[in-house]
Amino acid sequence: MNPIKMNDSTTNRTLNRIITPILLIVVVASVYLVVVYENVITTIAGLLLGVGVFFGYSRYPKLKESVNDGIKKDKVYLIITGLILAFIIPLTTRTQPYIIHILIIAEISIILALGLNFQVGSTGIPNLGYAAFYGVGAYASALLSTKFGMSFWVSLLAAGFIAAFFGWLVGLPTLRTRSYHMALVSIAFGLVTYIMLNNLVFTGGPNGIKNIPAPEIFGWSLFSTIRLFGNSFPVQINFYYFVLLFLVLMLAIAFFVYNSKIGLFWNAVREDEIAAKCSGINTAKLKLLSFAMGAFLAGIAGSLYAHYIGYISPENFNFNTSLQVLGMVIMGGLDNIVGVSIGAFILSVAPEKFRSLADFRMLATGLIILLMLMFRSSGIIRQQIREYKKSHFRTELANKDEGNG
Amino acid sequence: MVKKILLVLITILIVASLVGCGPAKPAEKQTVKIGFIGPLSGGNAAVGIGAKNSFQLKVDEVLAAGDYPYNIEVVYEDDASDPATGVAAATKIASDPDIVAAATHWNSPVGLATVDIFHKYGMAQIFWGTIHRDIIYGNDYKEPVRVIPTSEQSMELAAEYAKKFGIMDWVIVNDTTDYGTKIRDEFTAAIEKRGGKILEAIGVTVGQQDFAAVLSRVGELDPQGIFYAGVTTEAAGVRIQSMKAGLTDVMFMGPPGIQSDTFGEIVLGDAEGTFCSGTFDVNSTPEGIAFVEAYNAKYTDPFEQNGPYAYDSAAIILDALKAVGPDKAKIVDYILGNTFKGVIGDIQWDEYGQNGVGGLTMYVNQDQKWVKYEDSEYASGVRTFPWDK
Amino acid sequence: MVEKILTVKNLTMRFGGLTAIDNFSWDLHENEILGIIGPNGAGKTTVFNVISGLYTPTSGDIRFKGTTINGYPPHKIAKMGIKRTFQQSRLFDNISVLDNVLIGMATISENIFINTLFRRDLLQKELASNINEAMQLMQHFSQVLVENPYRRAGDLVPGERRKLEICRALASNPDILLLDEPAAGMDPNESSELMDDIMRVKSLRKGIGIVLIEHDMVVVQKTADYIVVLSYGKEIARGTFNEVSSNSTVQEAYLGSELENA
Amino acid sequence: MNTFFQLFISALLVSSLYTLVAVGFTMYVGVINLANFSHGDTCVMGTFLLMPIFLFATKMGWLSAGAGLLIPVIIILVMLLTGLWGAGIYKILVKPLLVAPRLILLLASVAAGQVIREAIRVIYPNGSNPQVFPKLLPSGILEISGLRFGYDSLTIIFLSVICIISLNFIIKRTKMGLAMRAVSQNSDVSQMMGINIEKTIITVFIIGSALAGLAGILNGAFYGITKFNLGSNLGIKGFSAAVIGGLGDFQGAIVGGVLLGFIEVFAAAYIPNGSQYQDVFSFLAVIAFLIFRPSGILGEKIFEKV
Repeated sequence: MNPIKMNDSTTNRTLNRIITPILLIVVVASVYLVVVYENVITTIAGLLLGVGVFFGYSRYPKLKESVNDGIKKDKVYLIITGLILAFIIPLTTRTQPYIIHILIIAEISIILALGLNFQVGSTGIPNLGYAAFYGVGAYASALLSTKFGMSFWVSLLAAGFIAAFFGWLVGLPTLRTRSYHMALVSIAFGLVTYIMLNNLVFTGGPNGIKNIPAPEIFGWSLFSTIRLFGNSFPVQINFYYFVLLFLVLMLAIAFFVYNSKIGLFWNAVREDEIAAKCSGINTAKLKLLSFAMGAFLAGIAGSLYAHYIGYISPENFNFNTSLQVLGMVIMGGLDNIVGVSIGAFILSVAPEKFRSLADFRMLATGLIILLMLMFRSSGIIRQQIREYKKSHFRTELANKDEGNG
Repeated sequence: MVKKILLVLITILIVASLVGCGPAKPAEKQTVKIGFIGPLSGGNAAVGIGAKNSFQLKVDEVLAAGDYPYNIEVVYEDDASDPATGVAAATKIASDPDIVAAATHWNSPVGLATVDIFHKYGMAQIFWGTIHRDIIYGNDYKEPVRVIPTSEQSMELAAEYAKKFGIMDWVIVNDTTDYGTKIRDEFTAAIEKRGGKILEAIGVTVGQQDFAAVLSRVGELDPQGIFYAGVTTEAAGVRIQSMKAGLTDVMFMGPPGIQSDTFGEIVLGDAEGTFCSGTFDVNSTPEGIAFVEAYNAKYTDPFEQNGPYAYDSAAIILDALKAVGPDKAKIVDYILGNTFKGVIGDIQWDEYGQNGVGGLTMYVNQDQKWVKYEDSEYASGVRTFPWDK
Repeated sequence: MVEKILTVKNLTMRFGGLTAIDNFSWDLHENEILGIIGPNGAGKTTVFNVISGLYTPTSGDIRFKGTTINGYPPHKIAKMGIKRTFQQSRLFDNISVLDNVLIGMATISENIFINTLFRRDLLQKELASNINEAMQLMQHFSQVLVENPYRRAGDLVPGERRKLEICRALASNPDILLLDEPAAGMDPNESSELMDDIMRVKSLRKGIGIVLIEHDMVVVQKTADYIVVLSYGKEIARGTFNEVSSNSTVQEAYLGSELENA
Repeated sequence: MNTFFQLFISALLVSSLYTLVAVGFTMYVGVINLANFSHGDTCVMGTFLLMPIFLFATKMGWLSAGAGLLIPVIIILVMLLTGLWGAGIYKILVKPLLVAPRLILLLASVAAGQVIREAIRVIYPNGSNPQVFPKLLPSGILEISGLRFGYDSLTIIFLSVICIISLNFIIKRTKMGLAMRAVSQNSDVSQMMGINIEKTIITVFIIGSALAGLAGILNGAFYGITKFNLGSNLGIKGFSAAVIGGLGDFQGAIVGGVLLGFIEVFAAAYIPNGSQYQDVFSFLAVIAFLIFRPSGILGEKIFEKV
C-alpha cells in the first residue's frame, strides 16, 4: 500500500549491518593518512584510499545501496562520530601546531565554500568574485577592532552583515542580466574590491592591517596557552575549537536553509527562472537573498581568518582565491552540503601536503575544475533528491484509502 | 541494538588507538635542523631559489670544513609570495621543536604576517629579503633581525646621487604594491631632506601596460628626473614609453626592484644611462668574488640580488648555533647580542635588529647591463648623460 | 449570473516595429474553457506571456477580478491566482516530481527566514500538509507520479511531464489556468487522456477558468466552450467551435499558413 | 591641445586592441550564446606561440634576409595557429558541454582560461616572469608640426582597422557571413534552411581566436613584453567592451572597444590619481551599463524567448 517504493534489499543484510562502521574506519583512516602524517606517501595513500572507496561506491550499485541505506539509518550516529572525531583529531596532534593550523584553514574554507554554494550550487548564479566578500568581511572586522576598539563579537557580526550588504549590492545586476553578464559583474566587483583595498589609505594599502587582536571570551584571550594535566596545548587548538563552533553553526544553517522552502525555491530559480516566476516565486528577492547569505558566510569566514592570523593584506583576497573556493564547490558537488565540505577540506589540505609542487597549485585547481565540469559536473557527491520524513506521507495514505473506498 | 553498540565501540577503539600511537618522531642528537622560507614557486621563484641555493651553499661550506659540532639539516618551505601560504610555512617551521632558527621571506606582506608567529614560538628569524621598515621597527620583538638594508637606506643613497648630479625636481611613478608605495614615501622624504622637490607622485598598477596618460602628465610637469618606484616589468614599460613621448633628456632612476638584467633586455638601447639604486655589489670585495665563484661552480640558477644576504643569514645562524648550542632562546639572544662578518661586510644590529651596513651600490645601465656607477664609462667621462649639456 | 474573472481589453503588444498582438479583447468567465486558436506566429503565446506578466503590454488593459494587473511582475500575478503551463514544458528538471508540485504550491510566508532558523516545527507542520495536498493532487492525474514522488522530473516521459506541469500549476488553487498547447507532440491516445485531464481540472477546482491555446482541433472541439481565432495578432473570428470552423476567414487563414509552411 | 592629441592616439591604440578581442566575444555570444572566458588567454597563446617561431627564424638567419616579408608571414602563421586553437576549444570543450546547463559551460571556460595561463607559466622556460617580446613593428617617430606619432602605434591602428573592415565584408557580403548572421538570429530555423551550423560556429571560433591572437601579438610587440597572465586582463576588458557595445552585435564591439579605451586613457590622464584607479573606472562603466542598459549601446532590448 505504501506509495513510495522502499529499497528493502534483504540480500545485503550482513553488509548493511557492518557498512557504517566500515565507512567510518575508511573515513578516519583516510583523514588521518592525509592530514596528520607529514609524508607525501601517506598523503597519496590516504587520497587513493578515499578515491578507491569512492569509485567502488559508484561502480557497484549494491555497495552503493548499502552505503546509502547505512548513512540514512545511522545518520545520528555518523554525525555524533563526526563531531567526536573533529574534537579528537587536534588533541592527537597537539605537538604539531602546523597540522592544527591546516585544519583551522580547512574549517574556514568549508564555511567559505558553503557560502559560495548558495549562489553557484543552489541558485545557479556564477560568482567569480567571491573572495571580495571574504575580503570585505576580513577588513571590516579588522578595521572595527583595530581602529575603533570594538570587541571581537561586535566586529564579527558587523563583518557578516557588511559583507551581506555588499552581497546584496552585487546581486542587484543579476536581476536584469544573464549568466555571463553576472560572471563579468562578479569578476569586476572582485577586481574593484581588490584595487580599492590596495589603494585606499584607511585599509592600510598593500601592507594591509596588522596586530588584529585575538578574540576574547569573557576576557580570556584565545592567544593564551591552556595547560591541563601537565600538558600545554598550542594556541592553535583554542582557535580550532572556536572555529569549529562556527563551522557547526554554519553547517546547521546551511542544512536548514537547504531543507527549507528557501533552498527549494533557489533550486527552482536555478532550474528555470521563468517557470519559477510563473509559479509565484519572487526570483529577484531569492537571488538577492542567495547573494546576501553567501556573502554573510564569507564575511564570517573573513573575520575568523583575520582574527586568527592577526594580519591581512589584499593579496589574501584576489581572483585566485575566488577560483580556489569555486574549485572546492565544484569538486565537492554543486548544491550538496556534505560534498562541498569534502571538496573544501581536500582542496585546502592538499596544497599544504604537496608544498613542493606549489608551482602547480593554480594549474591543478584549474584542471580539477575543468575536468570535473567536463566529466563529472555533479562533483564528488551529486546533488540529492530531497526526501521527506515518512511521517509526512501518513495522512496522505489515510486520505487516499478513504478516497479509494 | 547490537549494531549501535558495535558502532560506538569501534569508534572508541579507533579514536583510542590513534590517541595512543600518534606519529613517532625520530630524534637524532647529532643533527640540528634550521629553516629557510622564501618564494620557491610563483612569479618570484627565481629570487627565492637563488637565495635558497646561497643559503645551502653556506651550510655545505661550513659542514665541509669538518669541525662543525653538529650535523645540519635545512628545512625549506615555500611562501609563494603569498601571506596565507607564508603563515602556514612559518607555523610549520616555527612550531617544529627540532628547528632552532630560520631565515625568511622576500615579500614584505609575508614578512609582516609571519613576524608574530616566530615571536610566539621564540624562534630567531633572520630576514634576507624583505625591505619594509615595520617588520623590524613596528614591534619590540627580539626574534627578528634583518641583514638586508631597508628601503629607507636605499633611498637615502638614491637621493644622495640625485643631489650629486644636481637633479632636484622629480616626478615619481610608483606601482601600488607595498613595495612601490614604500619606496615612493621614502624617496620623497630623502629628496626633500636634501632640498629637492617631488612635483607629483603618480600611481600605476602592476600589470598595467599603457602609460601614455601618466607620461603625458609627467610631460606637463617637466621634471628633471623620473623615479620609478616598483619593479622591472613596469619600469621597462615606463622607460620605453617615456622615450617615445619625448622625455629624452630626463634622468631615470629606480630602486633595487629594477636591478635585474631583464630591464636592459626589454628596454634595449633606451636603457642606456638609467640609474638603479641597488643592493650590494658582490664583485666589490674579495669575499664577494669568492662567493660568486663558489656559487657558480655549484649552481646554474643565478643567485639574484638576495643571494649574498641569504648566504650571510646562514652564516649567522650557524655561528650562533655553534656558540650556544641548539637552544632557541639562547640563539635569539646570541644573534642580537653579537656582530658578524659576512660577504656583505660587518653585520651590526641597531637596537631593533636592523643591520646598519647596507653594502648599497648605485648602478648605471651601460650597454644593457647594470654597472656600478663608479666603474662605469659615465663616471670616467667616456660617455655623457643627455642632461649634461 | 456567471462572473467574469478575467477581462482583456484592447490589448496591444509591439516588439520594436513588429506588432504581435493588435487590439485584442475577450473575457473569461468562471467555469469556462476559452480556446485561442490561430496559425503559427499568430501571437497566441504572446497573449499568455502578457497575461502572466512576462511582457508588459504596449497598451490595453488586463483585469483580473476587477484589478488591473498589466505591468505586475509575473510572480505577483501567479500568486494572485493566474497560473500557466508552457508550450515546451518547463519543469524543474533536476529536482523531484514532488518538489515540483511543492514549488507550484508554496509561497514564501513573511517570516520564512526566522522560521527556517528558529521555528522549524511550524515549517514541518506546513510541509506535512503541503506534501499531503500535493500527493492528493497528483493522485487525480497520474498513478506514475504518485508512485514516484522522488523521481527526477527530467526523467519523466513527455506525457507525464505534461501532467506534472498541470499539477504544478494547479497546486496553488488558481482561479485561472493558462494552458499553452498542452497536446503538442501527443498521439491521439495521449491527447484523449489530456482532454480527460482538462475536464478533470474543471471538475476538481470549482469555478476555475481555463484558457487553452491549441493546434489540435479535436482537443479544442471537445473541451473549449468558446473560441477566439487570432491571425497575425488580430482577432478574425469568435464563437463556438462550429461557428468558427465554418467561418471562411478562418479557413483562409489556416490554409494560407499551411501553404506557407509547406 | 598637443597633449590631448597624443592621448587621443594612445586611446585609439588601446581601443584597437580591445576591439580585436571584443569582436570574438561578441561573435561567440551571437552564435552559441556563450561568453568564452578563455578568450583572453588565447591572445597570450598567440604571443607564446610567436616567440619560439620567431627565435627559430632568427636562428636560421631567415630574418636578416627578408625581415619585411617574413614578419607578416610569421604573424599570419600564428594567427592561423590560434584560429585552430579556437576551433579546438570549441570541439573539445564547448561542444560537448552545449547540452549541459549554461552555468557549467561558463565555469568550464573560466577554468580553461586558468589552465591555459598556468600551463604557459609552468611549461614555458622561466614562464612566471615577463618575457621579452620581439620588436615586430616599425620603430621611429613621425613628427608633424610638433605632434609625435609612433610608427608602431600607427601600424597597430591601421592593422586593426583593416581587420575590422575585412571582417565586416565577410559578415555582410559573403555566404559564410550570411550563415553567421542567420545562426545568430535563430539556429533552429537556420538549420531548417540548410545552413551547416557546426561549420558556421567553427568558422566563428577560428576568426575570433585568430583576431585574439593578433591582438596578443600587437600588444606584445608594442609594449615589448608578454607575460603568462596578461590574458586575464585583456579578456575581461575585451568582454567588457563587447557588453558595453551590445553583445551579439559586431559593430557594438567596435563602439564598446573604442569607448572603453577612451574611458581608460582619459580617466587616467584627467582625473587626479586616475591611473591607479583606471580599471575601477572601466569596470564601474560596465556595471553601470549592466544595471541601466543591459543590452548595451547598440543592442536592442532583449525579450526572453518563452
